[in-house]
Amino acid sequence: MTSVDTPAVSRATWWRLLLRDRFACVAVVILLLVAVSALIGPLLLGDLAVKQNLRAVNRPPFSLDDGWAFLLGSDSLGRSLLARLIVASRTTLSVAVPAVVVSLVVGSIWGMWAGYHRGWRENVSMRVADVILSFPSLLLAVVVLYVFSPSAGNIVLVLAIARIPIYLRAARAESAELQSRLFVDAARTFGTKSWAIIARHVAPTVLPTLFTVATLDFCFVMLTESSLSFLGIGIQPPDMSWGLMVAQGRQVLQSAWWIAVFPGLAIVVTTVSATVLASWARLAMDPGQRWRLTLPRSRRKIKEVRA
Amino acid sequence: SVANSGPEPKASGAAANTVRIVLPEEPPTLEPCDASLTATGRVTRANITEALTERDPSTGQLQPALATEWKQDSPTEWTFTLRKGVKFHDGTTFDAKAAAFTIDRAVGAKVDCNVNGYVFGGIKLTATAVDDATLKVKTAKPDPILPLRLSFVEIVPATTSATGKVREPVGTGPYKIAKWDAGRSLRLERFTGYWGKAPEFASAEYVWRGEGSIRAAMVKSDEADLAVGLAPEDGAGDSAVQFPNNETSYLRIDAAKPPLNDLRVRQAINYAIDKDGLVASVFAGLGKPAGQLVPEGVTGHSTAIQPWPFDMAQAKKLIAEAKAAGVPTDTAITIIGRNGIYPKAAEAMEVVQNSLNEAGLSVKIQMLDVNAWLEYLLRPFPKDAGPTLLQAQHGNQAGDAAFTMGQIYGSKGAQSSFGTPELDDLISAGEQASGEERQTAFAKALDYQNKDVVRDAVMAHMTGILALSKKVTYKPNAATNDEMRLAEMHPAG
Amino acid sequence: MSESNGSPVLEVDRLSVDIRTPAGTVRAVREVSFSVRSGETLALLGESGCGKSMTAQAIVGLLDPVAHVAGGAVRLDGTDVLTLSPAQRRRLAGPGLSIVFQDALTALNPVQTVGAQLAEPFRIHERLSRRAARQRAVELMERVGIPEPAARVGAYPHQFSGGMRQRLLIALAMALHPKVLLADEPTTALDVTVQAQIMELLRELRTEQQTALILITHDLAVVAEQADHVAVMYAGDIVETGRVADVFARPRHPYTQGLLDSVPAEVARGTTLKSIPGSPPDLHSIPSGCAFRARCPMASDVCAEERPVLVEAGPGRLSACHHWRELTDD
Amino acid sequence: MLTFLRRRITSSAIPLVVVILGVFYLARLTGDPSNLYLPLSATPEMRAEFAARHGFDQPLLVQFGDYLAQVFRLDFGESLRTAEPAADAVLRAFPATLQLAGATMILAILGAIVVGSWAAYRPNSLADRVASFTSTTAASMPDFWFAIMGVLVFAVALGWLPTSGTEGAAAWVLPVLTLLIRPFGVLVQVVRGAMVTALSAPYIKVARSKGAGELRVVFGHALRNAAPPALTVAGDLTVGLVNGAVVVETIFGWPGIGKLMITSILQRDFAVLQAAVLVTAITIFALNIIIDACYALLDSRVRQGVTT
Amino acid sequence: MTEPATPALATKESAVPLLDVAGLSKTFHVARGPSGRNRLRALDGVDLRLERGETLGLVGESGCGKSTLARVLLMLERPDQGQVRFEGTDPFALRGKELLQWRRRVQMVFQDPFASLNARLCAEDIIAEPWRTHRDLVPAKERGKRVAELLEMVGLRASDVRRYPQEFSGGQRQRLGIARALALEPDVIVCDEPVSALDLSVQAQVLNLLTDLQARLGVSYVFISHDLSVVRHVADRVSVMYLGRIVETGPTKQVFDQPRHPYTAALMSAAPVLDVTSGARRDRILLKGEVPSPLDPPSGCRFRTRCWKAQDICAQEAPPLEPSGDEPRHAAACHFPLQEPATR
Ligand SMILES: Nc1ncnc2c1ncn2[C@@H]1O[C@H](COP(=O)(O)OP(=O)(O)OP(=O)(O)O)[C@@H](O)[C@H]1O
Ligand SMILES: Nc1ncnc2c1ncn2[C@@H]1O[C@H](COP(=O)(O)OP(=O)(O)OP(=O)(O)O)[C@@H](O)[C@H]1O
Ligand SMILES: [Mg+2]
Ligand SMILES: [Mg+2]
Repeated sequence: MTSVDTPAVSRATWWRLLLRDRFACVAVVILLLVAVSALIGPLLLGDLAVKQNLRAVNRPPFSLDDGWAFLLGSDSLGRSLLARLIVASRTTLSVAVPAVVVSLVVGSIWGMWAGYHRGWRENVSMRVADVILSFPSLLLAVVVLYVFSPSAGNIVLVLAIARIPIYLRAARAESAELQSRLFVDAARTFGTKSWAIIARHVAPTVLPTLFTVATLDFCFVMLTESSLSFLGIGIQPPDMSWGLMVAQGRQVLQSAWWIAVFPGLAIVVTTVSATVLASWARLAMDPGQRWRLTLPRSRRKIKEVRA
Repeated sequence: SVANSGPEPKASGAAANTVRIVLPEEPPTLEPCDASLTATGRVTRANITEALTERDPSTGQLQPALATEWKQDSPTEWTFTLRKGVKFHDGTTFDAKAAAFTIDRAVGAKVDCNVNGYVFGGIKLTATAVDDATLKVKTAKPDPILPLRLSFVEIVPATTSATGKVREPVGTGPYKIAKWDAGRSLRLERFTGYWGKAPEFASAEYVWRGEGSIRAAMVKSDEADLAVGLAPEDGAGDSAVQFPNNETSYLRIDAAKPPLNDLRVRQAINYAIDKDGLVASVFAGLGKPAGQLVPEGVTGHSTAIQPWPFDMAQAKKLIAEAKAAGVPTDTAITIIGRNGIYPKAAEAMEVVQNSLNEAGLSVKIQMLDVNAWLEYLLRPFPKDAGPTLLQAQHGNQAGDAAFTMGQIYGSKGAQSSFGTPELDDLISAGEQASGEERQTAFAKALDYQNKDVVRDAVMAHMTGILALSKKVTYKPNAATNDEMRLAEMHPAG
Repeated sequence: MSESNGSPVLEVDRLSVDIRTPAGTVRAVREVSFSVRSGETLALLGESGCGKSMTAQAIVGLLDPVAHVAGGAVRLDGTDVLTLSPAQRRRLAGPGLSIVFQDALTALNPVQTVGAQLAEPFRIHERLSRRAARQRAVELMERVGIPEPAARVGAYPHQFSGGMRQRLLIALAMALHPKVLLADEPTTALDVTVQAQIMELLRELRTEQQTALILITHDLAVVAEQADHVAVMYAGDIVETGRVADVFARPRHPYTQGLLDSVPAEVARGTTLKSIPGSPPDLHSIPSGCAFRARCPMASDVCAEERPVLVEAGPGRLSACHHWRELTDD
Repeated sequence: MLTFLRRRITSSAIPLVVVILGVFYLARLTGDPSNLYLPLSATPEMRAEFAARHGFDQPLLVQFGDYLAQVFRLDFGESLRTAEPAADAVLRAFPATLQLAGATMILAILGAIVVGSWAAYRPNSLADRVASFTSTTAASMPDFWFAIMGVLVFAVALGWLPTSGTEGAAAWVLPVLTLLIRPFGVLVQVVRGAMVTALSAPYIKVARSKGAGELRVVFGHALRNAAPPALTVAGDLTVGLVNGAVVVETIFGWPGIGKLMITSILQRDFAVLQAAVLVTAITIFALNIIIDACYALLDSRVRQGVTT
Repeated sequence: MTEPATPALATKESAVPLLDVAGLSKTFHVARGPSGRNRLRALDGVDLRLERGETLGLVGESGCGKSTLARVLLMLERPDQGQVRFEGTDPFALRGKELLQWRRRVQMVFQDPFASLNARLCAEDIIAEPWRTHRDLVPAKERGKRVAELLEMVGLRASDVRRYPQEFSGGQRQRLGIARALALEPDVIVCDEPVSALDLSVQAQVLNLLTDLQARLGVSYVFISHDLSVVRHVADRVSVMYLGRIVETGPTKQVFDQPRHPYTAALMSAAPVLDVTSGARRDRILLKGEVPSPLDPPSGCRFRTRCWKAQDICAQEAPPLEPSGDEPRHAAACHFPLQEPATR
């Protein structure tokens, strides 16, 4: 927008910081892979993923006897696990990402607002959070099933509402502390509106912690989503999600471990990648810590010996 | 396993004399008049309490229990002669008053007795004690199978609350409740004053675990002697024992709504389902493809009915014909499934969906939890539901088709969404008949249903699995799910 | 102002400090050397940003992780502290080398009572009991003029005004009677009356405990009153050293000269103050030769070619200027 | 401090009523329980009788009024499912949950403090990588894997631990471990983040300038400053556990509140559900008050703000 | 529309002072201290006037309430009593556009250069921050250039725009704060210790800059400092504070040369002087006693506990701030004002 709005570190520098960090690079590659499979997976493999073969059920993984599609084995209806994994990524992400993002965005904005203004706004917000927290979220889910139609939007809604207090409370606590800082006072003297102060001064400090929590929430939401399926408001077969695959595979964990383990692994790997990226971003976005990412490896060793 | 450090109860002598059973769920209550509920009945029935009569699950014959004999005085009147010298666990004597009290309590509406609806379903009856050992029971309408129905009424002493349910009942059974540590375990002990043969185990300890694989693991690690309600995948290994569990899985076709109101479509559905494939893959070979809801050994079973053959070509042809005749075969049909109704319930429905779509229908699945599913199972049905196929399972505990036909196929039946007057007539004829006649009448009704109504697609008679440790011998039978007699368990060797 | 003889207690020998920045490593302190004797005060003067705080932090070994010592030696009583193991250094921190940080307002832990923080050196080094250490803390607070110390040991830092916090930090640094005390602008947050008290306190410490004091300040008046020697820094280099009276009376480096000229004292309201034109060089691109030459009125060709080194410029004085002789003339 | 407590407790009263009202109302939206409690072939009359007996035929508001009146008399109604007083069921299950949650959180917090601080000590170092990676991997694993694999390995194959149950200390190991991994992983990340900030604060340098050892610096100085965000998150994680750990309770046969709540929702056992929610809500409210008090204990600035 | 901050505009209504503060009081609630009280009177009936183009020096002991006064002037704290009038209007009553306009015209340099800069913003973002609210002040295209100008004005380099506060030294940070306050081209700047961490040369540059702005644009300053020589150089008038009250106010020269209040005299004499030649130390008025706790201030005259002239009346009556000599603008709040120049 303006020269002031351009990032303090140019895009090239971000790339350099990212490339310096091997773990973060791997994480980015994995997340991109997942995103790509969510985007085009269902187009390419949609049919393969639902094609049953009752004569070839529970084929173990890592064998090419049945073709590459069965590299990760087949499930209890003889469908290609690999294809299902890829196709399921779309549903999984289209539920988990909005749910986490909605709860993160709503919770953190609300929390920062409440903490910034203190007073009754803070009190009311915290009590609302208490109410949501003490409310059994499953009940909410069941009610949604009964009163509204079970749709992806409603699933996201239920999951998001249940998670909002987590972010609300954390954001409120930090924001309440930050609003008394001198640099916030300084911003006030320019006539900066409270929302702008929240966006400029409060959010950058508060968000890293929340991002950390949010990335770990991913797996939580993915798994919770599957439990809604059992009440009839989650993903319904023949649609598939990783959570649902894990949950169904749970029954056969002992006889055909791969049916539950691969989707579970997909969840773990995605979540861990997101966390790795989040902790990289935490360092990269904090000017006080960013230099740590610029250390070449050898240098770091020397420093450690000395310290 | 030598190194096991699991909870080893008390002295090893006592341990050896206790049978440890792990159930899928805690009995919500031990109330005898709820004994028709699986979770309650399998602990209570024939262990803590007993009924006047009992049905032999292998032969289907009715045997004397607390009643030694009975006779029908008139179509609506029965006389029971009761066993003498029977004592309740609290020391009171069992007599006709207790029996009459129990029957009143069960059919009176003060206590929401599950038995009341389950076996009597609105039939009015009065019981009177003639003397200590004689009981007279009158029914409002003729009821040829009253003694069978009474095998579900577990006798309690007259001191039992007539207005509320009791969690820990007193009965006449071979075991009495020693300690119910709610939430954790339930311990039964041999009742020394039992009238019959003393059972071999001095006590029984029930615990409950929701996860099948844990139940199986408990038997393997010698924390339990017997685990019930297992699925093939639970990993019971050598200790697994299979038994036909009296249940039959089927799809109820909502024949009132298009396109399912067309007979050809319903027939096509039956042709399209590959029952053998289903049993072989999804049910892991456990179960037997079936053509009717009533299994062998139940009065009314028709030997004429064979499972529908898997014939996709025929199914496609029928659908095409129906379509040509203007039946809206593209209308979306919903399979209403219930999670956990039997192992791999969702997968089974996916197989069905796959086949039906291939046959030319348009089918989607909705898997529900029990209560939501019940809305579809029972009247009044949800108004705005389109054409549905309901995933269901039926078990006839009583061994008489009367317990199946009316409620499932009768046009007013609680679970019936469709019926025909002809079928209704055939069913009521069966209900009135007795003896050999009853068998033929019900079989005729079933044949008719299968040929001309095709209200459902029966899939398979199911097989149950339990795990049994080497320390205990027990032969499960068709009734095991609902009635697990401790007296039939014996220490091995 | 005790004049002690003998060898210096602290010798800084060609100390260099590098900082890692996104644009590469820069040298913030360049081969700085100086020394102090027990009971003496050395004032470190210089343009803001010239590396005074860095030098001080490098001496006590508490640089931010972005910065590290790139060379040189810091000898306390003859031993190079930079080569010591971390544990050995820790033993010196407090009784040997002690520092008052510039950033006084945030240097106290907000969640601990000041009593606990003041008592900590005693608990660590003298292994005193909680009670005894607390007693010593009270004494310390009393020494730096905190009213009602016994009642306030249990208070938290935010309950003290800026000036009081500064005094607490000085108390902390003095707690174990260090051999060398580095004070980084210890009185900037204080009003003159308190400043006078603090200076008095530091003076006592010096005379009683023979502590050597390295005082970083911008206040030439304070330097004049307190210090024996002065070292003037510019862009990471020491450009002039000597006795305070000599340096102030006859500076032998144009930068020192410029500083002295900028004193606002007695100048009438409204007049323009004299200041050195231009600004110090960027650390990323320190020019060859003399770093000051761009702003120097006396700069000549030689200044651009040769980096001036400290040379004897009179008795007990050093100057890093090619033209120091020209300055003595006027 | 006392005024603070008093104010917090009174201000929690309204939300509490909101929770009960909400649960009461929503529960009744989930459908008619008679299907579940009457036999499949029950007649319409039986259903009507059932509804009348339990008051389900009344207008919702009347039902709620009656319920509140009952609650004031400390009568929480009777379970439809088990026919025992709802309060009994809840008070039996709740201690089990609390014990489990307590043990888990104590271990998770202690572990996270150690591992998180270790990771934060040198951000981006190998130690940091290893700690973060393992803890997040563990935390994102589906919990029943962990549980079932734990049973198969430690109970069935090795025989070191019982598969399930509540008897003896050994029975706690697997449930606590299973519950632990997620809070532990989350907390490690949060502690690490907060510690990175705290360790770069100026007072840390001052502490080092006193000759404080690294342990003292990390645990004596930085930790308390890093505690508030960790405390908030730990509080929410505890709330999650107090609300019940269904998977663990189901798998290990732990008679806790989570399973009770789920069962009563699925079984439309309203009285038990309401009593359970009431008890957990009160606990959660109390927990939040305790957490706020902890903030105040940790940081005198909060304490001061509270009294203004 | 932005009104250009021209001297013409500023002098239009010179009957009304630019800033007029009367009877300002501010109480903080704090945790109960040793004295058992929890109300801290940081300001107690402060009167202040600031004319256009004038510099008012504010000196006083640490903790006497200078920063609090500054914060009230900037509307960061709401006073319990008293009024603030800016060109005759109460800024606390302003809303919306008018408030924004007022905010642009009054700026502050904060005392603590470490805490008043957000460590997550680089120098450019910090200085340009005010323009993100006052969008029409500097066109977006020119902001980069203007930031560079401001940086150079305060003696930093234009190449420092991408550096973060923690990469600057203490003095450099202080200059960032000054540059930020200048960004809005305000009419009034409240400077709270703006040059304490600067070396003399840079300090001279900054002071010259401030004087220059005043001469060119008619900017007015409230200048808070411990450094009396600086105050003496920049201020037209000086007010001396003690424990939340103004004890003396008057033209700089008079207050410095002929202090009337004993506290002022003590303050003046405590200042170190740069007297390189003699090296001798002056006699100082040494204040006896300890600074009273603001939680429990003495009755009557606040200074009486440490005053060598105190008598009974000082404990009973608080002396009003009124002129005592021939110069009507030189007022002191003392029952026994000093007449002759303080001892040297
Ligand atoms: N993290 C950093 N990255 C880049 N440069 C830095 C960093 N920290 C400090 N510097 C630079 O190092 C130089 C020396 O800083 P130092 O704090 O030692 O100055 P100083 O002499 O103490 O100044 P002052 O009197 O203003 O406190 C300064 O120019 C500063 O800009
Ligand atoms: N937010 C606050 N809460 C409680 N007390 C405060 C607060 N702000 C300031 N005070 C107290 O008010 C008094 C005046 O503080 P102020 O910061 O105005 O002093 P000052 O004159 O600026 O001192 P210094 O020269 O040290 O900066 C002090 O005693 C201080 O402790
Ligand atoms: Mg410095
Ligand atoms: Mg101040």
